[in-house]
Amino acid sequence: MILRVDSVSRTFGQVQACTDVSFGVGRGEVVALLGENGAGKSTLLSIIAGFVVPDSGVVRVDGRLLEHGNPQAAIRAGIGTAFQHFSLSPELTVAESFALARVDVGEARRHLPDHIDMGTRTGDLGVPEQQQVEFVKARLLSARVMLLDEPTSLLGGTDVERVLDGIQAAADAGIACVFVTHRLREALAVADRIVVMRRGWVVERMVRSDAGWPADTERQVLAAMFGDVNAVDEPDVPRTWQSGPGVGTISVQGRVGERTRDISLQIGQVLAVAGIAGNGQEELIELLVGTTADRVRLETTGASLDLTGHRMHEWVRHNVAVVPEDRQLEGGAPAMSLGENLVLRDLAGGRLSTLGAVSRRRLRSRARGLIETWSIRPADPSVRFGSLSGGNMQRALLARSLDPLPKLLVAVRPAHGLDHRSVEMVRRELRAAADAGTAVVTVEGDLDEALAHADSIAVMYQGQLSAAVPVAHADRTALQSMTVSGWDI
Amino acid sequence: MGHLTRDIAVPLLAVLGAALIGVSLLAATGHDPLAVGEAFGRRVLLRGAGIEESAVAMGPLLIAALAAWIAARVGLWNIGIDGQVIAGAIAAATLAPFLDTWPRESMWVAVTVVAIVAGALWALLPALLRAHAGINEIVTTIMMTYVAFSLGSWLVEGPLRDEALVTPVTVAIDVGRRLPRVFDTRIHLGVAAAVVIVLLTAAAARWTSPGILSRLVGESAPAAHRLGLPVERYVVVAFLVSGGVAALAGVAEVLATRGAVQGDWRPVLTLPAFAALFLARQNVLALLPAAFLLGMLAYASTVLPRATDLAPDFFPMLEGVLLILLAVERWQRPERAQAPAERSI
Amino acid sequence: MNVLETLLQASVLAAVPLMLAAVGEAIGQRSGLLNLGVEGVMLAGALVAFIAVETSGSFLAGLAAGALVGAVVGLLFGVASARMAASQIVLGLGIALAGQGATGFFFRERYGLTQPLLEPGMSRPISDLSEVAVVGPALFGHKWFVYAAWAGVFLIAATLRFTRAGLLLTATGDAPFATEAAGVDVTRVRVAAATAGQALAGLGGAALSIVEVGFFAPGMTVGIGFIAIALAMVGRQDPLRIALLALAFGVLRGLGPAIQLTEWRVRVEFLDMIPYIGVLVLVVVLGRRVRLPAALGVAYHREARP
Amino acid sequence: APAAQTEVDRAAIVTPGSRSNEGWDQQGVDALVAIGEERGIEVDVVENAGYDDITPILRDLAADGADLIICHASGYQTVCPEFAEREGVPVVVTENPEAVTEGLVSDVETEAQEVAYLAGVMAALETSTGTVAVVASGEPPTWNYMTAGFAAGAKDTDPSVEVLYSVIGEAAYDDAPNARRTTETVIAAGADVIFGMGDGASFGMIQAIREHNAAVSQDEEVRFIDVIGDKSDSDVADFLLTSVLFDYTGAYNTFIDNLESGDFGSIYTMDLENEGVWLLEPPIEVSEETIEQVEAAEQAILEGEIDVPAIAEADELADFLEDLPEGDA
Ligand SMILES: Nc1ncnc2c1ncn2[C@@H]1O[C@H](COP(=O)(O)OP(=O)(O)OP(=O)(O)O)[C@@H](O)[C@H]1O
Ligand SMILES: Nc1ncnc2c1ncn2[C@@H]1O[C@H](COP(=O)(O)OP(=O)(O)OP(=O)(O)O)[C@@H](O)[C@H]1O
Ligand SMILES: [Mg+2]
Ligand SMILES: [Mg+2]
Repeated sequence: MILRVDSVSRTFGQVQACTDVSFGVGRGEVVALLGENGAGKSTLLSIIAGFVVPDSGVVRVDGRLLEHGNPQAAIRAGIGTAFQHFSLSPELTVAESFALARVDVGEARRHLPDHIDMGTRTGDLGVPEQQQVEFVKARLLSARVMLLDEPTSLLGGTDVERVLDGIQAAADAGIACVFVTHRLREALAVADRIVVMRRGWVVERMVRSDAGWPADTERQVLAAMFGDVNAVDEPDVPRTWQSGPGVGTISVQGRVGERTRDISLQIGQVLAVAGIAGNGQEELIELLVGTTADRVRLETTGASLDLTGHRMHEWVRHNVAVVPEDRQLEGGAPAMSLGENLVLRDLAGGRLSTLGAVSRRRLRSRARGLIETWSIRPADPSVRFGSLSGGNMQRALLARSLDPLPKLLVAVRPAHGLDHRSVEMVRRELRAAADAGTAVVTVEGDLDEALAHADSIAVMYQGQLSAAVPVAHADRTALQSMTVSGWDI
Repeated sequence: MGHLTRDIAVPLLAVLGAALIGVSLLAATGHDPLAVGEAFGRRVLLRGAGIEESAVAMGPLLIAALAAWIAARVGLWNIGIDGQVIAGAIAAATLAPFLDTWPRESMWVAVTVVAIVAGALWALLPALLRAHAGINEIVTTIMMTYVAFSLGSWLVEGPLRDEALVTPVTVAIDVGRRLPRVFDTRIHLGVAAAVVIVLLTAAAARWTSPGILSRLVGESAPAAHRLGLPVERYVVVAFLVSGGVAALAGVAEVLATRGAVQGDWRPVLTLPAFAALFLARQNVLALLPAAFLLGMLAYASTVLPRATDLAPDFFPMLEGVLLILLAVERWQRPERAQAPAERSI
Repeated sequence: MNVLETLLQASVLAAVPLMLAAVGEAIGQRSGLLNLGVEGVMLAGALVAFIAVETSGSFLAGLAAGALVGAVVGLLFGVASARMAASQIVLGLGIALAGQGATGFFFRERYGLTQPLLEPGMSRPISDLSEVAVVGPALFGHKWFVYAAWAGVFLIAATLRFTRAGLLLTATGDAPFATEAAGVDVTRVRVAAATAGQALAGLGGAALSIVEVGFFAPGMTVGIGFIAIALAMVGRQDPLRIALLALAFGVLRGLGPAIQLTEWRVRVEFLDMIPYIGVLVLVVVLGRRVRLPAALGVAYHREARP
Repeated sequence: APAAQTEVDRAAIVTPGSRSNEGWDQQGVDALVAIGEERGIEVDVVENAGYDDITPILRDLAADGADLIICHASGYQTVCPEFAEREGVPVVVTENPEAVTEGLVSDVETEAQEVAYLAGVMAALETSTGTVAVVASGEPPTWNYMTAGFAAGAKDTDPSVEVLYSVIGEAAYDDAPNARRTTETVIAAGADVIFGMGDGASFGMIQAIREHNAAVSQDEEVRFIDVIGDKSDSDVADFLLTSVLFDYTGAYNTFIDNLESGDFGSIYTMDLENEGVWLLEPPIEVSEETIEQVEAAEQAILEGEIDVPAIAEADELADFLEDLPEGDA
């Protein structure tokens, strides 16, 4: 065994990110580390890479103990890591990024696809390109061990092949590889063994026989990941609803990419904007929430509204709600209490206050009401928002955004990082909001998730937004290819 | 340790630590720490005048610290408080002589309002540059202070000068028309007003919706933006309010303490304001005891040098040591941090 | 020498303390550390350098002492902020206050009521060339330290641009997590940057007391330390840009005395304002281009990112 | 009502700057300390009080039993009378004759322009370049009086002499680096006699001259005329032409006498006649003829034949300097 992890545990607050995790990776072996969101995969890799200090347990490379919490020691021991959120300094060029890590720039060049220019600032690269730079860096830093945390999550087609080939080549060169992915097919393609984690525990280990993986491996892995075989059979919430005709539209006019677009959103429907992160979604969100829009028109059977200029701020505060992707940073103030965070949208929209004055008692009872309805835990409005679990944070943001119902809801990857019961809840609530008369837009990186919760899907690619297709007529493969290589207009 | 215990214990420990360092320095340089301590006790703590003058000294410090707090509320560092104080003082001293015939109460109100506007205007450029061009306010506020010093001097030596006097000073307000004193002490209405303003600010921060939302702007501007809050406007308004509040320290100089602006007057309130702010752990109500403590230190630095043959610089040095200890107090094993990343500048 | 020549020469000399302090501050800023205490560090450097020359008679000893005391303060600042995650702003303001107070206190402790002056002594190695009109004195008529300082700044600029050290600093200030992931110890880089940077600030203080004026007086920096912070930011942490800005600042300040010798009647208060307004104008013109390192002022927590 | 007689056994002085600056602050402190020793009076000194409100200091001094407080800065001209009024403690103010109150406030004025005039005479006679310069650390009245007197003396003696005037900065009393640059500039403009008024900043001027003199031949050396404090036994003596010296002992003694006799509340003007201001005998060699001419001018002033202008205000001073006849240099 080159890499040995023995009884490693780490808790964050009450959450057990890793509990008594042990496994080893031999010379030239590829171990796929699988598990649902929050299972503890990244934490485990970070412990090996020296970024997270375990509460107990040891890591050995070539039999030698690795110092905890020392990334330099890990690198000296021959461990190269590709992080889930990358480890690139946006100010440095691609070449400088390699030079910083003391990696041979010429060799790195050979491993990268041709269209990536070594002189570009990594911050100016597209996110998929950054992911490839991250992978090559990890690969060239790995003398003994290579840790890959979802290195293909943003890639498609030949780029995925290049990464998988790279893993294979590294293994052939005797390097011990740990490969974290949510794409089972990729894991089965390159792994010699599979380790499945759930809630911090290793719950399943599988070895490929000479004949390859047994037929029901996939099913077995999913069962281990989710601990509930039934859930695996039908991961989607059954689509019980009918997409009815819209009862009105909201049109937002403004620039998308180079062109001025008029985006029409149906009240009562869920539109998912699919696409790989970094294709202009940020700009689209700014447009949808009115920050950069030229005009917003609202047409319903009863009323019509036409807004331009500074009245748009009003429109946003009173009629638009956003569930952002980064809950900690964009969702609320981590240092303020849960209760305060729950009433922020009310206050911004002029509710709960009389001429600006607010009653703390009213705030508290309002917060308690939301906590109750949405079963947010802990059910205490005075805890720090930042101390909530990801799922509870998301519940709080949804609670705030959907009560009272906005005219327009923009939710960015609303099910991201949630366990499947929470995912269910999110889908249900989006649906309910639409049914109750809200135009819902989700910005979604995961195509399957988009297909699962939307009425229609549009794709974003390199700043352009495609026409929306009803989910009923959507072709998964066609959409997939649109997200990675665009479409002909 | 609970939050409250910690909020009280930490500043006390820091003060104690600074005092210990002070005592060791005194001993090391051949002074008698006991004699200095005795003089401090007798002149500052036990004399009525000591407490009274400490309270007087607290006034401008409290105002300046509040100005720093307001800017910090939306995530900004107002390092230009001194310039805004000058702006307020000059505005007050310009207007007051023209209102000679007004009842004094109306004169106070008019002068205060105009001075607040002047202080806010002095903060306007840094505020706009920060909000709309993303330019760091530390650079601009520092520069604005130097410009205020020069411009103020010119006004006092030139157009505003009291021709009857040889020394450059603006026309003084009669003692009878200054702010009245509280219970025949030297503590004037301005000090009481400063305390009230701090209480009002604390109330506004807790019981008004802009007060609560401004905290969101400071803690997490992207989140505020996502809620449709006009973040830039919050930043600009808070900075203007900060400048306007700072100007009140200048108003006190003109309406209470001296009755005029002296040509060579250079307020040095910015650094002590931040000392108070951090001593109070950025809690607005805690600014009251923090400013009072620093007021005592300021008073001590004026009377103890003579009594103890210490260089007056000894006391600002202690204040600096206190700040350093307060900074280091926030020590935590970085690799185990649970707190969110510190707010960026 | 005529007035213009003197003005230029004096400006070049006056720029040296400011330039050294600002370049030093910029090194720290590049690594992500914002030290608002430069004023205090400069005063400490000025006092200690003065004492060293006054006792030993050696300018070299004075310069070394000034740099050393700056390095010590920088080391403490670096350890406290990078290792112990103390708030940089609070620390910096504390250092500014403590530095001002401590130098006044210790100067009085040591010299009582006297004001000793240093002998003019430092050599002017190439002053033979200063016969050249107009720019001669400004270019050639200086004490050797002025050339050493400029050479140092060029050396630092080259180091930052062409060596790994520069890459480390930029990466650390921009993305500390990424830097650690590349095998670099961010804490060590920051502590080193703070130490080296504040050593330069201390040296700047020394230049002020022993090279430029030849004595120490409490508060003699009259705000140069704060200007240095501004120039480091406006000069985008680039030593050469900062050096030019410092020079421009020196010329603008030197203009005051010269303009007063002309027929123009300009109040001295307005002359005093020129350099500060100059910086403000520059800031407005540069606008968003005054880019600061992304991690400037932010304590780095290893676990917070991945 | 006539003021009560007060036995003075404790007196205090408050100065804005450092008592070691060999200038304004030190001169006041030294005078009171000397009187204290001579008359057996306890003396309290508060230095570096700055220009903030000094009332707390005054109260502390009063609480310790000060019978007289000298507010040694024209910047204290409003605070001190108000304090005296309120607390009944006699004070001495500077340059504020309006404030004089029987039994409570006396005022000390310095007519230093007369002695500065003599310094101007000497400068005009001693310059070999035909250019002399005034370098000031600010434009307070005390400095302005002397600038005008100096310029008048120089011009009356030799109209062809050029008088340069340069201010380091407003309130730049401690800005030594800038003082040094300013001095270098006027030297470059040809001045070889420099009349410097600067308190702490004076040392910057002195260092500029020292360095200049070290680099040039003897006949190109620049000489310095200092003000207020006597630096003739220091390093400066090598090139110190003369000084306009202030001596507060006469004034302070008079005030103490007044207080003890119940006559407090007057104006004391330090001038040539009462030797409150006087010209230092040149520490360096100066020609007989110069000495004679200076003495003649002194006589003329004392007899009222020469009327030295008294100009306090900066703009007036600028007008005055502009109206002087053109120099030749
Ligand atoms: N620095 C941290 N502070 C607090 N909690 C953390 C921290 N890092 C991870 N956690 C928590 O530890 C648990 C495991 O997280 P981890 O990132 O290892 O999951 P993962 O398996 O990589 O999930 P994903 O598939 O979503 O990447 C989660 O509940 C997460 O919220
Ligand atoms: N930054 C933090 N500071 C303090 N406590 C934290 C922090 N992060 C997590 N916790 C604690 O850990 C608990 C679980 O957090 P985590 O996000 O890992 O939960 P989770 O198991 O992923 O839940 P969910 O499924 O709802 O996302 C929280 O309730 C909180 O008490
Ligand atoms: Mg992960
Ligand atoms: Mg979670």
